[in-house]
Amino acid sequence: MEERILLPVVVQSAVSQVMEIGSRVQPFSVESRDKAPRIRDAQLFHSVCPYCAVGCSLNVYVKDGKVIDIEGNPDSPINHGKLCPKGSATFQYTVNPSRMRQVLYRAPYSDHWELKSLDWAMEQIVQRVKKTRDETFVERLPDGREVNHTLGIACLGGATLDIEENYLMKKLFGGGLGMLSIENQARV
Amino acid sequence: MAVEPQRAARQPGSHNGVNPLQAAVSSLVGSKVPPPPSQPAMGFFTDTSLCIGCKACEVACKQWNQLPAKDPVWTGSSYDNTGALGAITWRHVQFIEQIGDGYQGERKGSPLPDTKFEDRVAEAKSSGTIPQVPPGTALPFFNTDRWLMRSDVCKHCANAPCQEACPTGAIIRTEFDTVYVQQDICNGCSYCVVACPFGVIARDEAGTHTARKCTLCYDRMKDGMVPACAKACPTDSIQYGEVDKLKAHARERLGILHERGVGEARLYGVDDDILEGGLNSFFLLLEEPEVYNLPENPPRPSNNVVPASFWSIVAALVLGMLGIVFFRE
Amino acid sequence: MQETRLPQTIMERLAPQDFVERLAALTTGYTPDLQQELQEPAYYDRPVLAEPVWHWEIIWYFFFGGLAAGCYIIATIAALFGSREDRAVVRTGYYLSLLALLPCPVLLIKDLGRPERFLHMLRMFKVKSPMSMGTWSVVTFSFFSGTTAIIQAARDGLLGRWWGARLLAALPQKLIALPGVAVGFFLGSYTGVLLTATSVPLWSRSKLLGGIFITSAMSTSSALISFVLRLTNAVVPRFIVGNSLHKLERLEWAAMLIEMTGILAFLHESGRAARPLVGTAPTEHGMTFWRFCFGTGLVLPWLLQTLSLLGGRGSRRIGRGLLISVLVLVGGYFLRRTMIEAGHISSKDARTTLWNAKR
Amino acid sequence: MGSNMAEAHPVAFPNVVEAKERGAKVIHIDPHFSRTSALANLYVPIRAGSDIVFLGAIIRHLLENNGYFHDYVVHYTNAATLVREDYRDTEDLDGLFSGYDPATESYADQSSWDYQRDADGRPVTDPTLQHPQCVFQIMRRHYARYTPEMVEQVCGVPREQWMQVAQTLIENSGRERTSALCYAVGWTQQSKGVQIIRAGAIMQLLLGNIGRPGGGVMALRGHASIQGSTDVPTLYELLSGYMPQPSALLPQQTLADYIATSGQKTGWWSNFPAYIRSLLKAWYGEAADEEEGNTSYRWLPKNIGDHSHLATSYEMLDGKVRGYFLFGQNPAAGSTHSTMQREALKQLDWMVVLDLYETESAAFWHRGPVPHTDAVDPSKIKTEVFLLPAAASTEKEGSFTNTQRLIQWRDKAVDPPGDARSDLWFVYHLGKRLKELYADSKEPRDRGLQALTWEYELEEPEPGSRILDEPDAQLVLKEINGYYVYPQDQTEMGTGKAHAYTLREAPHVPGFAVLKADGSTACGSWIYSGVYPEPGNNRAASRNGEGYTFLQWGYAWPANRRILYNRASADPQGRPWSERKKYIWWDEEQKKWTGFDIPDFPLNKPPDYMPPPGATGMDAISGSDPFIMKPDGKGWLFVPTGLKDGPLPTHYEAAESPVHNALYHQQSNPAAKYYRDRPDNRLAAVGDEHYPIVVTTYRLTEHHVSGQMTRWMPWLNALQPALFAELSPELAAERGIKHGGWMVISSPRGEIEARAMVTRRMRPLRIDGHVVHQIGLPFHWGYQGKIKGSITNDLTHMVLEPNVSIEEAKAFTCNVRPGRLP
Repeated sequence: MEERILLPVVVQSAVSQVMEIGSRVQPFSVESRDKAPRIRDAQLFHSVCPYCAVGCSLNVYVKDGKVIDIEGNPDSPINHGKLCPKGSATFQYTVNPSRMRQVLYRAPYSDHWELKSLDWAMEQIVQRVKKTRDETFVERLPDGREVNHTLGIACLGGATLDIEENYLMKKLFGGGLGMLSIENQARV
Repeated sequence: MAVEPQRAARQPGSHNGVNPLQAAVSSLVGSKVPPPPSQPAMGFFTDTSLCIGCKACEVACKQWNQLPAKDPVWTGSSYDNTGALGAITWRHVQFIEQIGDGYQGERKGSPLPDTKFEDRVAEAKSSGTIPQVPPGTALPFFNTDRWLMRSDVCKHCANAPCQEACPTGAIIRTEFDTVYVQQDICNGCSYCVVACPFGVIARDEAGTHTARKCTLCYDRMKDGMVPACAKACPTDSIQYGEVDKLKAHARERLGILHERGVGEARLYGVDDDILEGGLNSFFLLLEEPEVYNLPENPPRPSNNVVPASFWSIVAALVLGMLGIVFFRE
Repeated sequence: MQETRLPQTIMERLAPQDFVERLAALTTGYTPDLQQELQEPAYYDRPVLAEPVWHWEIIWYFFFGGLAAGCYIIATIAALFGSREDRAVVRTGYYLSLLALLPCPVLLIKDLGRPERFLHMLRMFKVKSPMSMGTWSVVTFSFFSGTTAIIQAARDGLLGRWWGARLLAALPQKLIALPGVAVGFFLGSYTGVLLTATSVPLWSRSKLLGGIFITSAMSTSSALISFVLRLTNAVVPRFIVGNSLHKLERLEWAAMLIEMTGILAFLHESGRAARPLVGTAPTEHGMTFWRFCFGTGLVLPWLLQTLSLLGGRGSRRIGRGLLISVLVLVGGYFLRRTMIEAGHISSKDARTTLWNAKR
Repeated sequence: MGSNMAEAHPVAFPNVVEAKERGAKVIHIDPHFSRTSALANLYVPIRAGSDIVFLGAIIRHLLENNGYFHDYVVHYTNAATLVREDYRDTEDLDGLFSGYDPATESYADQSSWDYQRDADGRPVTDPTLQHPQCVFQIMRRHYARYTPEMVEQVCGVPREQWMQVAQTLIENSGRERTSALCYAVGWTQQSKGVQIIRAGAIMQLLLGNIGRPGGGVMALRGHASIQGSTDVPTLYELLSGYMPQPSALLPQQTLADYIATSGQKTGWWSNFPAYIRSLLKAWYGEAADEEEGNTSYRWLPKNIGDHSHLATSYEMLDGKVRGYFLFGQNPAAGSTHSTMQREALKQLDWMVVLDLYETESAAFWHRGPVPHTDAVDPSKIKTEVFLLPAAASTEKEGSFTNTQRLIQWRDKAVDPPGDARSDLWFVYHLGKRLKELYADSKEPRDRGLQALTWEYELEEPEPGSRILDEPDAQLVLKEINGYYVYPQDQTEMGTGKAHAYTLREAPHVPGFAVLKADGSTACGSWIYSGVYPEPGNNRAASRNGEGYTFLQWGYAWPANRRILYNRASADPQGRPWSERKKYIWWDEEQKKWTGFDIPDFPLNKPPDYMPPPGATGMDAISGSDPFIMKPDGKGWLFVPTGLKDGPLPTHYEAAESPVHNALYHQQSNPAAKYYRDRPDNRLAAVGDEHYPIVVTTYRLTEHHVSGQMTRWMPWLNALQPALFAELSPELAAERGIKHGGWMVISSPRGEIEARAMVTRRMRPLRIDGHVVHQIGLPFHWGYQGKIKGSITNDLTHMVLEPNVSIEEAKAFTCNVRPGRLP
């Protein structure tokens, strides 16, 4: 560069000296000095990723009853703390403004949702189930074969249901009510 | 002469940091505290030969740093809808399709054999020898198709132009020798934005109005935790650790790939030539840097200060002389 | 797939070559070649650099900053070396300098993302960072410009006749002005250095911007001063005595000459990187640059100036004088404007950025 | 093959990458070049739906060139077993097996597929493999026409490339080496899905890659607990632990009949009675003892046909189904032929939806597919909809079973928001209210519900939770694990009845080995028995990731085994096939099986054990028969019973195909369910020029199925914002479609619009001389959520695989044109 040719060495070193002024110290702010990860003293819960079937272990960090961070569990022989984009986004899946918090009800032919209480909804649903079951229950086929079932109610579960939930569904709907079409995503 | 003496005049004071003016000011502008004891330099090694383009790094980064999402826009640039790094995007996965023979024509310098797929099949037909499927990362015989993927990130340059440019001292080198923007200090002058040769740092116009970029999860590092992206990366394409060890590992990895016949593999930012000090966050590439939008050897902006000043001084002198000449009878 | 995302700029570069295009090719020594540039690897032509966030505030700041510095320098030179009759120049110069300086801090602060943190600028004194040095120079220059102007005012009796005013008038204006000039030169040139110390190819490839800006500062300032002098002279007869105007015009003429040479050298050194400034593609600023900056902003006034200078000492044609000054000022403004705006384009041109980084 | 592992299972794929780095060769065979292909050593583009030809040719290659693992095949598979003389192969019947009944479009009589048996009903074998009726020879004849030329012609794969795959597999199998085969819905979602998987399994058996480390056929399942919902099933044809749902179509009117028709006399399934009795006991408690369990058995509903989700949706369309429960499921966008699905929902009286968000299915009555999302008229839709907010996986405790049968427990981190509740809460309280409602009924039909044991309250509400009536998931798990109903000292019936334990106080059973057929044990799912062997020891929650097989991390059913049939990792004499591949072996000193895993074999049965004539149960399984779930203890190359579409995998074209079946007259799977009578289910004719293009669908890493769990999340939406179709530059040029522009994809069922991703990753194939184009479609979009897009399933049809009633979404035909939908 030009000045290299024009300036004697002394000047050059002087120049580079001057250039360094103000660049030698790192002006930390107090905030930077005291930085800390937000999960430093959070509560830890072990969970499993709700997406695909690989079964990655999740560490869920909670502070003041709120989930503040979800990441992979490094101890897991399955994912060693790693996650895919969906798993990494589990936080936004659970902590999301678009999530429903109340029961919505749509009456026949209505063009809008109505807010309802959970208890009201449960009572209504129970009534519907009994009515439909009693109307559609078949004990024997015309030819006398015993079937004890109803085809009037069907159930379709996602495959993000827990084992325990699946078990109770099959037990109640099948063993209790005689429903046959109790299905899940495995078929889809 | 117009500039130098003034700088000289400031030198002693500012040098040992007891410049009264500075002292007065720092009381005004939030004081500086002594840096924490320095630690081994930490950084990223992003090995693109292992990347599966899952973008976990992008999301893990946003999750940990609680960054807002960019507007969903479909770009058609292969699977890259993120586009570029920015104030709220600190990891960015690129997708480069080098598929089929047509691709050959589009640009020169391709490492791929230029025989057509059909030709290779025909050749095997005639010779009757079915080639082995190569082990490891090497390209298979019949299809040289490549879908290159790379997770881009702040390079945490050893000589960081953004940090050199920063007038407020908001951008510092942390005790881990990473480049960090102190959000409580930055006033959004945006000089760093034009200084960065990689287009990494940007001013968050929608949010903080300060300059933001990858912090290498400074807060996590303080507790010895791995940065979010490196932790999430399924295939360890993103590796985090002490820069020296990582660089040694990178060279080793390059050797292995070359042995396996991946001749086009190369390192970027490992040795010191880029910005006269190398990068603390460096890459293993499978193509020329330009293919990944990486400048081969970007000029270091602060190097321009001296020559530019020199010409300013020359101009000043000449004009000054002329002025004197003209004004004295 | 690359064809589909080909940037307009490159397309347009093949547009029929008009005069300006030829001028661009000539000055930069680079004729765009679509095929050749297409061969260069790039990533969907996505910018390598982030786009600058600087807009009109900075343009005007650069303009006024230059004037403030230039006027101060000229005034001081006139004070130190000029004859008694050049006092008008001194007086006008110092007043204008302060006047031009006033908007600068406002523009600078407005441009910040967090204006309330303006003072953080003074947290550091960093020679490597032109932004830091520049801020300090603005601060210190305001001090000099301020004091000198006040002293001037006191001497002109604008502050009345009380003891304070007399005291001020007694202060050694020339002595204070000496370091002031130094800072002045710095203020007038650092803006160019600041642009040079970036990664934007247009700004950084040649190292001459600082020189060009300080030169332009001088030309515009002498234009401004002579403009004001002429007007006042028209109002207050015999306001200027002797050939102050003539001195200014010669300085202006010389400055413009250097400026033109500088710009041509700049374009030549920048080569391909200068396309956004001089090219004719819709995104490029060539038309504006050549018309308003180089053409009517430099060449034309310089020719006129040459004429009037040949026409003998202190031309009496007020009209032409005023016109020249206006042209020069406008030219100086457009120099900074096109330079900043073309910088935006330059930052978006991935292929040129990558080319610029090859050594 | 049939899997886009890197994109659909990104965190399992690193194992592949690591293996590759260690020298393993990764081969990806798929219609579209995906992120999986990008990391593979060899990518082989193949025409969707032609898998069996590709695999069949490999099988033929192995058989004809002694490429198979001889010792393994002879001893561990049924290659040597003789099949009945009256068996007729597809070779004889041009694409059909014996026993086909055109009237019912099914193999009504499968008796001819059975083994030749001796006096005691034991299969007859010929270890020399020479007998013309032995499975080995039958296979040779069956696969004779699956030649490399056929691969080239049908799959569009150059034979040299196919040969590369075959050679690599052979070189990588035997005593010292193994190859693993991964598949996913790329195989299952075809009208012959089960047979494709069978072909893969046959290949692996011939190569000796089953039951050994580094081998296996790995089903990469798609959802967090889809394995669990199959083991502890919410499926119409299964009770828990893969016991069939009783059917009125079979002689199963009594428990005895049911056991006779469903159990096995020999092999592990001889324990069937213990498992079904324990299940009935778990469900109906005391009442399950009436007439040896038969009373409660009769309460179980009996199948009278196909009641699968898809078949049921037609029932729904016909108004036969009145009420519908949707637990986090989204048929309106996620199920095949979703246009019909939405119509079906309109015929319901009432529907209950539990989800985190208002999904397409919940909103079907007021919103429709893009671009005209408001074109739906609610005033014409009667369906009453209850939309209940559900808890997320972090807001409830419970267990998931992943794709490797690993049961993992989740803690509850926080309460669900507002009125959101766990599905467990919903089902439990629904049951509680129903039992109250039916409490006084005298109807016999209601006895089952009345008898149902239903006590799952928490002893005391969990600290810090505002939900006080949440059921105790651990208690449910205990019931699934099983417990002793009576004190141990008085298990004999009668005496102990007085003090039967309650679920909470009952002692856990340690595992399914102790389950009894006398009503003294209760167990909700025998294969899960052992997951919760004693109080305070929920092994699903164990979190110790140490060791070679990680036996202390979670719990893998059955009995925490990590590799099934692992007896096959040792040779017939019980020695490891090789030091390098040792896993389970016979310890002569201790006289027991030992190794790195839980042996999948009777611990003390020596390798040289030979069953005495007439032996039953496990005694009938010799010491060198690893496949103990099979009555003959062999790996089945040939399936004598249990499949609805043939004993050997046979290539049929997809229901919709651009070409005729080059191997047989029989065009497509003769036993598949076509619903030809359904006007809405129009199929494109073979080679229909209106629909000449093959479509295959797939997942992207960035979204999950119909998007109900991802399209509400800005972080993910930004990564893949819109539905796009991937097509080759050649096809794009042919149709004038511009990259990045819009295009319309049409099938006989409907039309959708998508952005055009013109890419060389899609490659036109030469099939039988002429060019066949394929396009790829992700299917994550719908009309709800933060980003919207056309529903890919509006294109797919309702042709169901005969064995498992899964649709064919991975290979059908369409047409494309530039532009958008009007």
